[in-house]
Amino acid sequence: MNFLKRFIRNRGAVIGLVILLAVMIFAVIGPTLFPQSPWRMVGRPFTAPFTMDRFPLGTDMLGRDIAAGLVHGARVSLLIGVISTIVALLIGVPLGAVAGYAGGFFDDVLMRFTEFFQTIPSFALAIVLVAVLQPSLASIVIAIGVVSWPPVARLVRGEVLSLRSREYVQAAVTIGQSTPRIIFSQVLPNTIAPIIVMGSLMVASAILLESSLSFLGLGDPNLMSWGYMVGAGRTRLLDAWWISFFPGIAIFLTVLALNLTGEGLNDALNPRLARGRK
Amino acid sequence: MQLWKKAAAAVIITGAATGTSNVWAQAPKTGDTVHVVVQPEPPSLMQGLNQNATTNMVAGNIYESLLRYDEKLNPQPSLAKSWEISSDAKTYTFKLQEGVTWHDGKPFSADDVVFSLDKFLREVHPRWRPIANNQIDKIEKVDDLTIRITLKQPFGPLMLALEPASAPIVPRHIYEGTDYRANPMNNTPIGTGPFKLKEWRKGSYIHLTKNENYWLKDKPILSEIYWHVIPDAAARAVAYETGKVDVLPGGSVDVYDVPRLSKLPNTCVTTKGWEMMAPIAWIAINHRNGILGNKQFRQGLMHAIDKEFGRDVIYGGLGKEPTGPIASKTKFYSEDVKKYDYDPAKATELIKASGYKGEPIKILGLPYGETWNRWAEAVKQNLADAGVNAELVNTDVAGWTQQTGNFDFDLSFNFVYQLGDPAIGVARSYVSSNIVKGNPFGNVGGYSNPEVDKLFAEAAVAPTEEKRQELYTKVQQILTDELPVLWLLELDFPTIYRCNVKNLVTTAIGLNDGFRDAWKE
Amino acid sequence: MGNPVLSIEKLTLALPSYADRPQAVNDVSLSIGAGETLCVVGESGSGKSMIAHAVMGLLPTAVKPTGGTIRLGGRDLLSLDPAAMLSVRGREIGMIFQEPMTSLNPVMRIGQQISEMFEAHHVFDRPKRSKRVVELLDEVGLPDPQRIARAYPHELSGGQRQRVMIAMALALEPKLLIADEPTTALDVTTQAQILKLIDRLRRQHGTAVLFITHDFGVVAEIADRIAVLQQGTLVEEGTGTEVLSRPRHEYTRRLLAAVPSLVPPERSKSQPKEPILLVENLEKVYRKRSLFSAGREVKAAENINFTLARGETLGLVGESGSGKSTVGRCCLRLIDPDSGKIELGGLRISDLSTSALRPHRKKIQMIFQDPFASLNPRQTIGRIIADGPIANGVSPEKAFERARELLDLVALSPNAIDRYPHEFSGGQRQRVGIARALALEPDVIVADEAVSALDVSVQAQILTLIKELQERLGLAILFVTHDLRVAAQICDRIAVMQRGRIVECGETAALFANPQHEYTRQLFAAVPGGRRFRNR
Amino acid sequence: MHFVRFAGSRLVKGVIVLFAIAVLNFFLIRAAPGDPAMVLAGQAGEADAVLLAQLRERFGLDQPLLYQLWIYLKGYATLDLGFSYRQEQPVLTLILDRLPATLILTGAAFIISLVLGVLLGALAARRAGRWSDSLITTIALIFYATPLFWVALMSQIVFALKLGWLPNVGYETIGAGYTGLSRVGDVAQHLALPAITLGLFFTALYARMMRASMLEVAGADFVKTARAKGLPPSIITRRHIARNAILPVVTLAGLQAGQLVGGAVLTETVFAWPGIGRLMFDALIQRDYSVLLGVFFVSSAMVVAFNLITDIVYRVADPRIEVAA
Repeated sequence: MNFLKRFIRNRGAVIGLVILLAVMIFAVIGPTLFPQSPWRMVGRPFTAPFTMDRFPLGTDMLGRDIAAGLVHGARVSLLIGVISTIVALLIGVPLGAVAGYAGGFFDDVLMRFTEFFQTIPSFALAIVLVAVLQPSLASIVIAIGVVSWPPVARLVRGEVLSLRSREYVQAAVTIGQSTPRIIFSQVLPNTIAPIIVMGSLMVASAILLESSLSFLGLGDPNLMSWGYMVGAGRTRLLDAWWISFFPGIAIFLTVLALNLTGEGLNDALNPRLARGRK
Repeated sequence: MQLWKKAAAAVIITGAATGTSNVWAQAPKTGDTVHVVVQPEPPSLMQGLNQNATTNMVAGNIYESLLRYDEKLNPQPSLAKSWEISSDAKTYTFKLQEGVTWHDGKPFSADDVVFSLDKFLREVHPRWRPIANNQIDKIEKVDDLTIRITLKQPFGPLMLALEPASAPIVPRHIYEGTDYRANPMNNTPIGTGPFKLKEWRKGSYIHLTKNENYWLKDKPILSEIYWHVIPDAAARAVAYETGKVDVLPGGSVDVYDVPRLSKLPNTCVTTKGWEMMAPIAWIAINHRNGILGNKQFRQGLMHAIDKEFGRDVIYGGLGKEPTGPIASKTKFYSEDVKKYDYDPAKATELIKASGYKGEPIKILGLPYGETWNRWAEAVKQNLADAGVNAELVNTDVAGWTQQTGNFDFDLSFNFVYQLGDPAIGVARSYVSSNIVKGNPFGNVGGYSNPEVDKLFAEAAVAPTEEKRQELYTKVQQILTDELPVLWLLELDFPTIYRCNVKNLVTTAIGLNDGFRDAWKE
Repeated sequence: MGNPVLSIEKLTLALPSYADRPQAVNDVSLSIGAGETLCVVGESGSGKSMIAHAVMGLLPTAVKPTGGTIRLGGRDLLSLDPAAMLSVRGREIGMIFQEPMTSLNPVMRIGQQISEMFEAHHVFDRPKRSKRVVELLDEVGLPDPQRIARAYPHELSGGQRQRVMIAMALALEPKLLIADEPTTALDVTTQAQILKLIDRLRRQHGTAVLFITHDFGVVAEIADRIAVLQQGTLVEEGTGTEVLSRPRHEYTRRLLAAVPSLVPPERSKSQPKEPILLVENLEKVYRKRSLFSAGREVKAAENINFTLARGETLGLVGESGSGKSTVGRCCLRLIDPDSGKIELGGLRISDLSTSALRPHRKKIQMIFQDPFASLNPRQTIGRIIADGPIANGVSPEKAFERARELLDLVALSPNAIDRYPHEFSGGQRQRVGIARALALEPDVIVADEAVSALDVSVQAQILTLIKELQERLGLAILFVTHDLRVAAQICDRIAVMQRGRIVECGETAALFANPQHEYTRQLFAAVPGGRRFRNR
Repeated sequence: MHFVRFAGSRLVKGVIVLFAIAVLNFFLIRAAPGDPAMVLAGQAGEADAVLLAQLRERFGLDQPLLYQLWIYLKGYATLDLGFSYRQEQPVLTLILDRLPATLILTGAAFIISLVLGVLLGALAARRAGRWSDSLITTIALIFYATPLFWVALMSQIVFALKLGWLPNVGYETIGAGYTGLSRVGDVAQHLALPAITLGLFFTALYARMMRASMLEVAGADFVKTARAKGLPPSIITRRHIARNAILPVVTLAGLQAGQLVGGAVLTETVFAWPGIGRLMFDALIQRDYSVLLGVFFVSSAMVVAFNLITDIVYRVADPRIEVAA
């Protein structure tokens, strides 16, 4: 209730959410709108946008429909963004939770491990990982996940560390709850807000990272992602700007929307503001 | 017959033909600087040890071989001033230029040539080694300015094998008795060529300056060449447009950019200079993998691929549709072969009839830039339209080399140089003796036909051109029927340059030895 | 009384629309003369701080003055423009705040921060300023003022910081000093010193003091006149003696009645019962581990011995850092002691492994200090109470059934079972906390400052509840508190702790009547309003 | 004394982390398919078994993997980063050749973004809620959400190609032979586009962070104290709010600065900037293991170094740390 009200009061967040929902709707119904494979060469190459009804956004250098690419790409880009974020969360959350809750030696070891991953330049590591595993959906998702988890682990550790000494957690200890149970029922639910906020921002950066990898030629060649479209069209910027312009805008809007939504969530979920006392 | 006389005459003719207006209208102006793009950055400039395309392009101006070639592939004098071939076609005698010195001032002599051909290259050069070991009986010094090569049997292509990339002459006084690959002088190459290495800022540029003591007194005319390393293709095009560089060698910009760039003022485009290489793009087929060993299936694939689309849309209309294994520019080409037009219906039918059950076929693209990516995508779509369950595999150069060289692919894009003579550049991709793991330019698909092996072997050493033509025609007919690979395009690599750079492309290997005669208006 | 320094007339401060009431302060009139101390007293949310901030022109943007005047030496501060207000702040009015730990800029030296006062109002040149800073620091009784001037805030204790704040507030000898709960965050002995300091400076400089507090003890120490606020409305105003001895308003009377007396009530001498909790030679040292340095050591518990019998309440009393909480938590094994023995109902729980201990945890439970932090905001209170029994093998239906009974027991509606903590007031939450502790039917309860975060009227209710429950259920309670008044009222015996040691332990009445240890005497002497409230 | 001990402990930690990274990198990179000898031979358009064997022996690839690891670690212990047989030069030389360019680029980008970001963020925070705040936050958000390579391409087209104001690629005008000041000017011109491109994202990041941090600090008790002193708002903002608000930005900036060194691959590629990011990418493509490992090591070392510097800066900026540490 309160949360929704606070969220709606943030105009940017609402705009972000609307864009995001639109992208998601496209991603879901896309294949129904454009049942053909976006890779099919359906028209004359280099049809400019807004000139042919059949290809509202024009065609690319092989005569593929850009509108179809965009809609199918929404699905791929979101998928990569979300799955790699989930991968990062799956690594970062348990690691951070254990480090924060166990403290002492475990904390030391796990945090050294995290530091270690933060010390390797992350973009370089992602490039090498994709190259090592050969570019494919799985390797891209893994690479993005592997380079994005350390901040999650740190965030969760910090939250857990502060929650661990919170009185209700101590109360759970005194009533004899087991440690895993305490972590799952007392600690983690209270870290969800910052994790959700961070997650939404991570989806955004994952989409950017995927597009950067695609740009360097390290994308999955069988997936029509926005990053692929920008990368493929970049050599034709001067004579066929639309090929990479539209997917570029799509990336931009989605990342923007995710950021706005994330910020809105942050404002709405932030317990300090939420308490509203004083 | 003294061949060199004929060759000398050819020089005059070609000189007159190509230089009609320029050469005589204005006197060449000396002392200019030319900026050229080089991509990728060569790993080394020691041409004897490294034959990367860009090593050859830069080092071709530092090192020289015995011969140069005009665009008809006729041999021209270089370090060899003249030559004589015995009537049994087994003894070749080369007279060397006088007054040639190495860049470090040491005199050049027949000892250097013998050392290079007999020791150095035989040990390190993968293209010279089989020739030296299989065809040559001995290489000897006759006097300080004469050497003699004696063959085991007649070997017509020898004259083409003496090009700079295959047989560069290296200084004996630097390499004899050393571990060639560990020689510290590899970083400061010493050649006899018209230009010397001044500075190499890795990742940035290579700076060559005029060799003041070059054996041709009025050459070179240019005083400096800068080779710019610009890794991004689009940025290379912009660098040309903004005047940062004067010459874009073939392949250095995406073919898409060629039409736009060629329309710029003061811009000339030529596709000459690739007669020696005459690359053919094709898709290698791994005959070991199930249905791919089926001829009918392969013929179906060939009908499925829209080769015209490939040339006109993907390759910017440059080049020519090949009819078979030998490029139309190369000797012994024959048009009398089976042809495959783009016919999806027929393709579907053939593929169905071959017993194909929808097993996934993996296509390994060539990681050489956007053009090749698009091509792989288009072919994948062509195949999909003919009912083939095709899937693209993306990899980098290293991955591609490894997967192709180790036969770990279904279909793999590639382009291969013809190197002037089918015996050198064509046979290697089809004969069963060259099914060797590790070499992506060998017979990677594992195609094996004893008759083809025999025909190639005979054609290489056949005594007369007529006999060779006959054998090669036969081989082309067999191969176009059996389709060991799917030929896509005879590639043209347009060189884009400012029109005020004159005499840039004068030989069959273009820029690789082109700057000796070039000058700037 | 001549012309008042400050006179507030019919001041009304409006709250934003989403607040729980329309006005923070409604139609309040007050005045303070030179050299006079006016205490504004009220419980949390009464609007007392708002008045102070309104005078200073530091109201939150959401709160708007909608009526009345605030006159300082004849000028209406509410109608001054922002620039003119700048020269009033600091120069004519000085202010000290509640939290000495956060009220100073952590990255600036003390001297600089005080010097800013002169800088802001263009007083003195540079060398004169630093000289004056040292004098000021000396005046507020800080040792080695030269060094303090160069120090950063974190290098000072809370009391020292509050002295710095006072030095700063009085640097330009303002006519009016506003003190907003300046001693609430301090230990009782420090509080006494600070109150004395403020009083001395007031007398020396003839400053008018507007003193905001919730603590009637403090009021009794310092007030010339008292204003009592309830829900933003002034309910009573008068001289200190008048209001404290003869309160007219019902609310004031209720507040005063809720202040616990320092005189322990008569207790029926019951025969000694068997001890349920036994602590022997308990030791706990906190070490900061570090790879390269030896690290600091803090002895939080040193040779602690005591027993607690069934039905008995033992008070663990001391100032912050005395180790009382550490001892309390060691008994629950929330902290593992370094050595020593803890026996709970004959079971040596100090030696059990964490997993072996878990089934026995239900015998000893805890009531926590902070009613906001001690309940998981994402669980219903039913769930919070039932979690314990469920963790100990009771079926969920039974556990929830029991939770209803417990809510009834702590005087909350059983229907509240499905609501979340944020829907309750502080006092109600503390009742939930008590219900949670009782759900496991423990033998011993450790109450760690269980009432110190509560307003005085609520505090009284909770204390009564705890006492009732103890009698009904025969609980043994280890009552950890810094508040001697509370201890006097609820504890059978008291152990006084100082720097990790128990310095004195005895029957409450005996201890209060005749404290043995020097430290205990100091503590008693420092209790604010001690004299006035002793007899009630 | 405290300080020396602190720096010492961090240094030892750093060395341990670097050692671990070196080992991990080794196995990670060796896991990549592709064989440097084949790549080298393959690019030549010709390879036979003899050449491959020769190259492998040269590269030391015929030795057992663990022995190679041992040689590699032994070298690193003495700061010998190995030898690139592909480029015929010691790895350290190659890296040191490229490092200055990268440091100039990332240093410029870092300074631009930090200064600009902090200023803009502070400005936005001071005007929170007004149109200038909205403008700054919107622009920051736009740069935050735009892919870096996109900005790089666009800026090349607009500023180099269409307007012709700045050179599009390279580090300096090749062959111009500038010296002294004119050379500095020339490099600066070339630096402008890549540095701004690389800096934009971080400018946005710092601006957003500074703004949030300022707003948070503005609510702190000591700011109320400062206001109670009658200090003018400008001094309060500068001396009390900004000085405290910048601390988290400094921490983040320190982390980013280290990452920048290895993270400028895209910018260096698009702008043909001869830095180590590109050296790394080229080495990866060519499976030039020793160079790849060297670049990874050096850029990780940069991160460690920058973290250390950040800690030191932080200790200077925030006197509280000394006691806590």
